[in-house]
Amino acid sequence: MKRYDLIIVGAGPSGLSAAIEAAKRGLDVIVFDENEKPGGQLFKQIHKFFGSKEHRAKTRGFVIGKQLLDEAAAAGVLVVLNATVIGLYQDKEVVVKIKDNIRHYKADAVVIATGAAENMVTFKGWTLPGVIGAGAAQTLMNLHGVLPGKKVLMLGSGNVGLVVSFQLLQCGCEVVALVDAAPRVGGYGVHAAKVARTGVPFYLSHTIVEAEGDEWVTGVTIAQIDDKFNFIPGTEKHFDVDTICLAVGLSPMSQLLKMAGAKMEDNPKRGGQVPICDEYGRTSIPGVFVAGDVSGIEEASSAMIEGRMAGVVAAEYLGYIDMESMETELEVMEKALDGLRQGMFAPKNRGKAIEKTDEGIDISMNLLKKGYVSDDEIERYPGVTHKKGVHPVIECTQNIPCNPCQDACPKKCISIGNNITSLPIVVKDSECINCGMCVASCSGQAIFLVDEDCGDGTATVTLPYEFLPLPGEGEKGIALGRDGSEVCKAEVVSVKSAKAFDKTNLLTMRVPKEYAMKARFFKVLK
Amino acid sequence: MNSVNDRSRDIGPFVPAPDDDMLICRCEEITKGEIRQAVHDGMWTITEIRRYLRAGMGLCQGQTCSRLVKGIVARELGVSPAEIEPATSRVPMRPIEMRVFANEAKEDGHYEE
Amino acid sequence: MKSNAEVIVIGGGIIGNSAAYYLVKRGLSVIVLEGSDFIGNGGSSRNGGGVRQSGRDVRELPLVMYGIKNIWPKLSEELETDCEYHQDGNLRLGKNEKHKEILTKLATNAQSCGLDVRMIDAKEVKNINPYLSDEVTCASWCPTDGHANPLTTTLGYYKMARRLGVRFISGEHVKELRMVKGRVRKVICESGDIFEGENILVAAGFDSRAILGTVGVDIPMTRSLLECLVTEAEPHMFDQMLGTAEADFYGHQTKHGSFVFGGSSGFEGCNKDNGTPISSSKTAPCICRGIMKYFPDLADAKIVRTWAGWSDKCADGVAVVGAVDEVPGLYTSCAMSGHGFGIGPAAGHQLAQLIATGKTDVDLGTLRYDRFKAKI
Amino acid sequence: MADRIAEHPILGVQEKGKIVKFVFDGMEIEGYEGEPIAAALKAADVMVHRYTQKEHKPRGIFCAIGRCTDCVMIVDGVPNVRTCITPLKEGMVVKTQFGVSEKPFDEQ
Repeated sequence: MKRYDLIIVGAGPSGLSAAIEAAKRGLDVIVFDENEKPGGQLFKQIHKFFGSKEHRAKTRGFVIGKQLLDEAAAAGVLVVLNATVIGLYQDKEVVVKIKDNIRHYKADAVVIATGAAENMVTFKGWTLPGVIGAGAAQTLMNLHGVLPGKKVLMLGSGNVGLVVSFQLLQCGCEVVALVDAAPRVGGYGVHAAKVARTGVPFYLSHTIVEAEGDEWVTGVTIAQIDDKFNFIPGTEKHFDVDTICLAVGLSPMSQLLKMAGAKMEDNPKRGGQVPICDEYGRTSIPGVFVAGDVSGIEEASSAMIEGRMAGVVAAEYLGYIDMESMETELEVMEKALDGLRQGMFAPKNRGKAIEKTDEGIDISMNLLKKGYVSDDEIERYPGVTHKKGVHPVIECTQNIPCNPCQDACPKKCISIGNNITSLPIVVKDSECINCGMCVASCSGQAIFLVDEDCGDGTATVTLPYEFLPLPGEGEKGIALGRDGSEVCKAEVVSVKSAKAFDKTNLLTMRVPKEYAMKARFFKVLK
Repeated sequence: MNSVNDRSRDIGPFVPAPDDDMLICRCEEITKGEIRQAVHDGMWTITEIRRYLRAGMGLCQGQTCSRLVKGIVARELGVSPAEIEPATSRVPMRPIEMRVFANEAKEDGHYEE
Repeated sequence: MKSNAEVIVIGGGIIGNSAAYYLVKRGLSVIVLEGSDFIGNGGSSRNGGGVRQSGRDVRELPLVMYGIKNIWPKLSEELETDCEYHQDGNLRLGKNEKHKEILTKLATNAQSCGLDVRMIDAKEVKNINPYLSDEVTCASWCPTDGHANPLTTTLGYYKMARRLGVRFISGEHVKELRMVKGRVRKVICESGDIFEGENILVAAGFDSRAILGTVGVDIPMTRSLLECLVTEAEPHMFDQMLGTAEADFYGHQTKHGSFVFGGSSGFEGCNKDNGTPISSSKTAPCICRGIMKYFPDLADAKIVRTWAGWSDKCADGVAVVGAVDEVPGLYTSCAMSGHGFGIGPAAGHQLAQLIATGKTDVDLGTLRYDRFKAKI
Repeated sequence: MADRIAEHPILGVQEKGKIVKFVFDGMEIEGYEGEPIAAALKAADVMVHRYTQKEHKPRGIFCAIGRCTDCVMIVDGVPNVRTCITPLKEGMVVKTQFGVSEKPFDEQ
């Protein structure tokens, strides 16, 4: 039977990362993935990642996917696609379906990096065509270039629901509402804000009563729910939609481990049924390791570090590196992982209602309930300052692990400090040169360049713009507020696209100066 | 003894609910009401529910409904979903044509052949 | 917690559950102890669903024929559960002269017990089942055989027994039986729980050997890992139960439309045990090759699940059912040898009658626990 | 093919295979070679892939990654083909699946 040092199941962020680290240390590594394309969910993630440099922050998911593939190839990793691992048998025998064959492989070590599967929720009509998973929407639009629908209602305000809503808007779909049964937005505030400012209404403490239609979805009714999840009569709202998108969480896809006899546990903090493992992914079966979402739902950035750790641990297990160098390397990786696991959205804070930032500032209640920071709340955050001339306005209001903005500014106008989750501040007396790098580098699209008074009664606002078609210079439109409502007329001053901006166009619009701190999106007149 | 082993524990009578006709297992078209009734008939584990009703035994092998079924069973038994053991994972992880399953490549064969 | 009953049944499979059901119907109090966490988790839920008489050793025939005549036809109604019982005959297939010889001998023996079974040629086989390949040259045909759903049947007995007041405890692994004043009485479990019964029925598959051993009774059996698989639902093709002369392939199409097939790779007797009856990597592909030889049309059908179960294989391949005379109060039904499902309800029924009345409708003498004698 | 994304603000113009013709329930439809059958159907506004065995209810794309098996259809005579992960080929014959059959229920 063909034997490898290391067989990895899953060529997503964690699997590829494990493969790269193991191969670099001399292991003979093969990666199997059931999909036609490698990279797992990375190739569906078109937004810029959070984190810091070591986490590949401000790089878009699909680009990270390509980088990992290149690194894997360079390290001599064999990635086999369309290869479904159908079973993990005793004695680390991996049985794989490849094309029209079944193949048996033996491994001295195995890393299971199979990722997660979407959770589902039931409501009347949930089986109708047109009710789809958020992953399905991503797959259709970002992999296959097909619109998932024209009018879409999104259920779920976690990062997946928010990110996918934005992606739907980017490919031209109308998102009629973002709905969540929870009383608060579950995902990053900045993800919510960039959706809300385009005019998508948020309905928290609401859920779907019924998907309507005989053959497929033609509409949907939502209603408010009380704290016992019962519908409140009279609060029903109807929307005409052709698509209902479900983004209600993920569960680890850990079946292979259960099959292999690994000790499992049901751990709600990790998202469901997971193998019992240590912090480096060692399961109860010697030589079988896990990394990524299969051992606990987190972000792709964490999955990559977990993968690297598993690769290093496997290398030590098979004697390619000694214990000492393993520990040294793990220490560095652990620090990087720890950096990502800080802030309001850290795994340890899951389920907690956080009222104040680390700096002691009240969290915006509007952000949590409606998806945007209201005009009267925004002034209390340290990134929001006022001065003459063009200056950055950083509407970053929650402690999340992310700091590309502080490196982006060539003039060091923005500072986060050593604590990656601190709120960014505008450095006093710093000089903004209106280069726009901060606007383009903010993964949360939360930085604006504002000239509050151009001297002629107008102000200019520069905002990140990732939609097509790009408005032209002089084009007239409507400025929308943070809440997506129309606040005033606006005219495009310029649209800058540069390679360094990585597809984030910088749209500068002119508005009456009283709207300088209100206008945050440019709506093209149809 | 764990909370599901004594099958004579009183879990109260089966009370019909308005959403009993809600489809839970999409593949085998099993409703919430059928699952709840099965619990009252003594099927207290996911394994028994599967064997008795076929919920989670269809083409997708419970990938879509297992979490939902678990929640319903736990609620009916008045225990936490974490106490309900998920069903056994079985080969193959995805449906596979018989002619392919039958077609074992030569043992030393490389995947590129 | 009440831990005394007139009958303690060890084993929550088809035999334990059916015995419990028929006992409680007769008014006896019953506690069933199941070693695993799931009711019906052994061979009862892991077999191919055959309910057949043909192909059996003549010693089992009276009991199984009794069941097919008296129990199976009305079982779904009685258990308020769709047992999916089909009485559409059993084809036991042969491909060569050696097979024909085996089949003919089995058929002749069965005929002597009054069973309607006969040898048929390739043409007649095709008439009955046109999907079979040309490799099949002969078969034995028993029109009163059939198949059922082992999962719902086993759980159906459980459901009804529980409804009538039988106490079921799963996850209760029996460690030891203990005599009290010359009669078996106590059941001591690994958990420390102790149950007492005036009668004790051991129907715990292969584990019965160790349990019976604690009161000095040994039934010579080994165990082997038998495997089955199931396809996705397919359009309806046929209703018969199928088997082969060498008993290396069996199966049927279920009501659901899926095909359930079992088969062997030749390693059944020496598979490793890692604590769960997980399937082996060799067997399912081998079963698939076997199916395709008999049913070329099924090549595109997709396999959705495979599973394995330990069978309790008796030294002479014949079940042990009845009272253990030398230990008053002790009864057993084990060593079913891989064909216990079809005969299970009858075994449970007759044991219940035996425990309650001391008599049986069927003479169980040929299935005694002490029939094993040295060769020379 | 009105429901295609011509140019994406981030992904640009996506590379596709050549245009091929296939038949859906007797109707000729165009799609790109190699893309999932389901994507080609979706782009052509086909929503219903099958009707269920028990309740005869319509189903279509749900997970789009080969897990849920809701999108199965009869492809070139073979039932239960997961269209979301089966690449489109020239001349494929794709049919709505009724239960496990290509025949509508009243003809079964």
